[in-house]
Amino acid sequence: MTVISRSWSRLTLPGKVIFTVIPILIALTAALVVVIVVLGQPILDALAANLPIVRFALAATIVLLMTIPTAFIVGYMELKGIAFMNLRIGPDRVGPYGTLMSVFHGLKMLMKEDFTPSGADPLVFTWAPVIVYLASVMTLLVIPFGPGLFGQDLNLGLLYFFAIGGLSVVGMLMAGWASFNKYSLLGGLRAAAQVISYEIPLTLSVVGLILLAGTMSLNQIVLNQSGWFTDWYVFRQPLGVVIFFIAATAEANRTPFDLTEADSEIVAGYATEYSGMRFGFFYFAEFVNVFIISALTVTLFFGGWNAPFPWPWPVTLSLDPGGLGIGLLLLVAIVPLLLTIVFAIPFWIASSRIKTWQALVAGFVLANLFLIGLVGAGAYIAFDWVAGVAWFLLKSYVFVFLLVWMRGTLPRVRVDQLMDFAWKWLLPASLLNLFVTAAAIVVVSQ
Amino acid sequence: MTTTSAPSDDPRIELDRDLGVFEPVPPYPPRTEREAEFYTLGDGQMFINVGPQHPSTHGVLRVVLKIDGEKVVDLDPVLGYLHRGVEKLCENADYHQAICYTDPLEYVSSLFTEWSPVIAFEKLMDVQVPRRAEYIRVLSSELNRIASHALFLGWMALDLGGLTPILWSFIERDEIVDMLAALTGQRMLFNYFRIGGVNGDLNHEFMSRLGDWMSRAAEQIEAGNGLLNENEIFVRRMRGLGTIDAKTALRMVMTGPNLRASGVPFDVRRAHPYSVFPELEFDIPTRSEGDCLARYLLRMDEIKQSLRIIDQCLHQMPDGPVMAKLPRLMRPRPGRAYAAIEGPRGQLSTYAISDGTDQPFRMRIHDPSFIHLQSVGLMMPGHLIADTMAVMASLDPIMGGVDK
Amino acid sequence: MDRRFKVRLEARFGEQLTGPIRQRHDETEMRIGPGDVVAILTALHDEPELGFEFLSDLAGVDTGKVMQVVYHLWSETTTDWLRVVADGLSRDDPRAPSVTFLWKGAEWMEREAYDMFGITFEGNRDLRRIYMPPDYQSFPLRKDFYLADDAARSPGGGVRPMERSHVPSNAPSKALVRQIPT
Amino acid sequence: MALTDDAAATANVGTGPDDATGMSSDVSAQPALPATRPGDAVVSPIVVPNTLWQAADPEAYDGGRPTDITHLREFDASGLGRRDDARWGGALDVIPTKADYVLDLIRMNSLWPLLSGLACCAIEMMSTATSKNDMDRWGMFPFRASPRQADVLIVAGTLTTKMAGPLVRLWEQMPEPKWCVAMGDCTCSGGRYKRSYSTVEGIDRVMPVDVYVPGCPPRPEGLIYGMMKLQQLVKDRRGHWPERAIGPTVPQEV
Repeated sequence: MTVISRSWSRLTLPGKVIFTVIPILIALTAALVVVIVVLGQPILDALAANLPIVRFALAATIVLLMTIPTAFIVGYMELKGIAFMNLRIGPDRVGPYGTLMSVFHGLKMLMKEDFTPSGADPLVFTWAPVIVYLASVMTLLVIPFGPGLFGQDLNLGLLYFFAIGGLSVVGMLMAGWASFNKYSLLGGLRAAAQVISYEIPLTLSVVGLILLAGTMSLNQIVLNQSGWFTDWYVFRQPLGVVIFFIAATAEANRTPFDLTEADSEIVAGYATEYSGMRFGFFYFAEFVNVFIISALTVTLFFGGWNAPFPWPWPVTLSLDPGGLGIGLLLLVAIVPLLLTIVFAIPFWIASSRIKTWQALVAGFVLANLFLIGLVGAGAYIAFDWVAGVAWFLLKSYVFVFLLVWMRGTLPRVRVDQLMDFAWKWLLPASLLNLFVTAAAIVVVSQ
Repeated sequence: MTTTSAPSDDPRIELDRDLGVFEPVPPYPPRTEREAEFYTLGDGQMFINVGPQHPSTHGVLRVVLKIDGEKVVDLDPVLGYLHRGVEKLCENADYHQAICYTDPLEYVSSLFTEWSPVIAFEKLMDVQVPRRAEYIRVLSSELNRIASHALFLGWMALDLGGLTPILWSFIERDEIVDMLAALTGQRMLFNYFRIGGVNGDLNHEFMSRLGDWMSRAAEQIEAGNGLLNENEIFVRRMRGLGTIDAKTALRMVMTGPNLRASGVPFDVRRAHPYSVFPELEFDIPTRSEGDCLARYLLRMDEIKQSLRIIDQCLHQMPDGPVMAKLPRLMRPRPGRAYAAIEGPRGQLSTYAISDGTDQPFRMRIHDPSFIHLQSVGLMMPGHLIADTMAVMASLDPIMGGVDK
Repeated sequence: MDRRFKVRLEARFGEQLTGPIRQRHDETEMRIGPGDVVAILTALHDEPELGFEFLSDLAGVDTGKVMQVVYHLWSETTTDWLRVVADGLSRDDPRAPSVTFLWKGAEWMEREAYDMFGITFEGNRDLRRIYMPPDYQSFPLRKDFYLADDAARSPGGGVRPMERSHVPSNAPSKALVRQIPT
Repeated sequence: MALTDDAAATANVGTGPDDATGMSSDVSAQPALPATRPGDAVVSPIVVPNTLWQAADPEAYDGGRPTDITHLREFDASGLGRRDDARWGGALDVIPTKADYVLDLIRMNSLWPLLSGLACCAIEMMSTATSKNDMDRWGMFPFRASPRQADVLIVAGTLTTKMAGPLVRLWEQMPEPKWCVAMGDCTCSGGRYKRSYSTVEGIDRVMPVDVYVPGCPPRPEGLIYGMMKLQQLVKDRRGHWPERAIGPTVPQEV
């Protein structure tokens, strides 16, 4: 007993946490196993009965989890891309080529002291980052990542997107008001003015596209653009793309429209008083926003998950592993060895200075690469959702890089210039775009 | 003077007074009419305290803004957060040490802050400086001027939200500063100018670095400007901002680029020549607009002129000693001397009084940053908060020089 | 130095000068009483044949007996710096007229002189301490203000630094002070 | 050049009744100035006490302890350097110590400095972050403008008595865990302004310092070396932040 108490007293804080959490987890797992074993069938029936709910819950969970690696990847792209534009090296000590840098930043913020300044409104102060983050995450639900891969195919998906995306300004305003700090207040008010005034050109710029597509379901819009890349809406809505991208950049508070966290003017904007993970929410939400506006641009104008050209020679791969029977076992057991040896032989006979084990290691690596490539190609051909996701992510990260490029290059606009640009240029341009599209549709239909 | 709750404008005491938020109103009744006028709020107005630790104030300047929404109604700079008592220290050190104390004023262009006291002391002692030393002074100080202007470019862009230009201009600055370190032995606070000459002659490393850099300096600087000069956002933000006309500039006793940007061709190198500048040929670029863009472009023109001067120095450099014969312990006979030079920010001058001992009796250092900073209050009202930073950056103050 | 300029100055301000006009190197110095500052500087600034439109420096000086305010002016009409010394301000209550009506930029220089020497400039509408905090009591650049460690903490109490390097640092300071001929 | 060559200028200097440089009313002869005699200064030095700002902690600003105590002696007396948090027997020790170690690894690899420069050294601090010697490689780059999000306070430049209050306030606004790096001679010991009437002789009189980087100013490589020392410190201290007192808390072996 005394041993345990002494050990407990000597545990550090993380140690205490871990030692309290682990037994609870074990107990919960055991209980879960028991439950499943005892009444597994009824649960399965219940789940099968209402599949859409299960599907939605699953999708929501996956999307929520998916935002974290997305934020890390975008953050790393930003660190490294801006570093290269500054003729710097950028992070290269943490992980291979500094790939773990943004992860460490995030985890570090998780571990920092998180406090509420005296005079702040604790409730609002605490919930503001959550709202900002959720507003970003929930918009991901309607974005189709691949054929059949979407949280929910609302037939008002686009409207839902703008409505939820507009929620983030509420969070910023709450943060600015609750921080009890003048810089934060200014930042929140700027955010409100900016986001609300850019909502209008943002929404108007896609109305023409809605007229063309005849639907507001993002999945349907993507399906309309299938085929060759000439079918993408970017070629029918060139003006709309420009307006949409600019307005979306302003929506996400990215340079040159990052007035809400302008370092050199209002210290960190609405996030001035935030520390620890509550600031981390803002920090991630920005990166998630970058990915989201890229993804939406791709979805609306650049064919979503469609390949730019249909696969020229259609291959149908019918995988029936069960047909091989015992042969499958032999295949799994033998093929790796065989491949390893096959790839090792050239090294082995190439030079006598290469020892056998070295040749075998090289062969093993090459064999694995070969297998991975094989499986990937097979998956690309066999399952169209793999191809879709691949194309979708590729296009999206191209636009993410575009945003990083803008951040590295452009200075910041002033508040009045921001407003002038929204109301004097973007709004008329989007209206013009709308009228021209409508007229064209009328002319063509007659 | 008791240590308990002495009234002061120290933010921490303000902090304790009311929870959390910092109201920059001083806790004592106003002492001057200007203070009384400033610290009374109209309706819809509020104070916002910028600094003393703010990313955009170059150093530890504190500016109290009286704003109406985003619009700046009035502002009141509060100085002294970097006041190091240089003049008093100079009066308590002998003449060589005094030069060392003046180094960290204007720490991005230290050679100039050394130069004016050195000339003043040489006047006190009637020292004849070798011509080679004068040429070396001009050469190294013009290099320093280019480094200072390069930093100005970067800060200008940084305060407007551009990330990249400052890093590019720091590349220039590092090259120049490294070659100066090869010459003087220090990277920033080169204590290089001595009474009667310079500390050391040109060495090979410096010359090779200089030649290497001169061969590609022009297009490097052009590349740096290219980021901003054609940038629509940058130009739109700078044009017509913080305009000040020639007469007002003279009333505000502004000097240097900020005065020349208003159209007054006053340059100490020509108006009151010192050193070997009469023998060198260079233009004095002036602009008539007097706004931030003019100040920015004018400094870019000055960089070209400095390159011209460096080129001439390298060609006309005479041989000979770089240091006059002087006693180690200097006791100039009583007298007064005044020396002014043209720094990167304007006229830097020193007024030295000798009482016959080996320490200056009084040493007054006049710094242009200090003068220019007070004209922000003249330019700002009516502009936005974001413009405050742009205007301050365009005046290019160095807090070390402002606070001495 | 510009001899003719000296003659011009004597012809123009002859009766107001409190001392001879001195010239050295490229400087011309005239001494006036604090009462004449406004008249003389206005004349120097406005009259076209003088035309000193540029105030180069404004400095306060504490000579140990009296206070001075020293103006340095520049003009195209001469090749010299003109130094106008407003002399004879009492050290107990130094008062001088402000020149902010001519050069508004002199405001902060006067504030600095007030902060460092306690010279009160009548007419300056913002005469606050500029460097030291508002509750600071003494005026650092006065001659009776010693640096905190002057002579008190340093081994060779108050010895000029140059001589200090020649004496053993472990010598008692009293003996040192006696060695110095006063 | 500024010095005129003509002989007439220097001929009548300092001679004759109308002495061109006579300091008759400007600077009196030496005996007439008792105030400026150094000998009197020994008798009655005027020491200006600092009443400009107050410490949240009465112990701070030399409130509690004599100033001449050396930091390491005080540090040994506190016993912080000798406590062993690292290894202890038993089977359970693996998880906590390793978890702690991992947390410290993460902390030491993502140190965000506060964008705070006081004086000359700030330029070198910026130069450390820029292209030539790139602090971003160790994850120290994103200079946070708000102290709430910063990990390291790099005090770069002379600390004056007027600035000390705001600086301490910045330090208190930073969330734990936080570290302080004193960059430059002025922040380590007062440097060339030690004698001045308005400077603080070393910032360890007002706030705890983890790493001292001497130099006037230190080269960027010096600052990078100091930051690496700080990383080593973070890794070795095993995260016992609250025990820090005024004065440096650097273990001797670091």
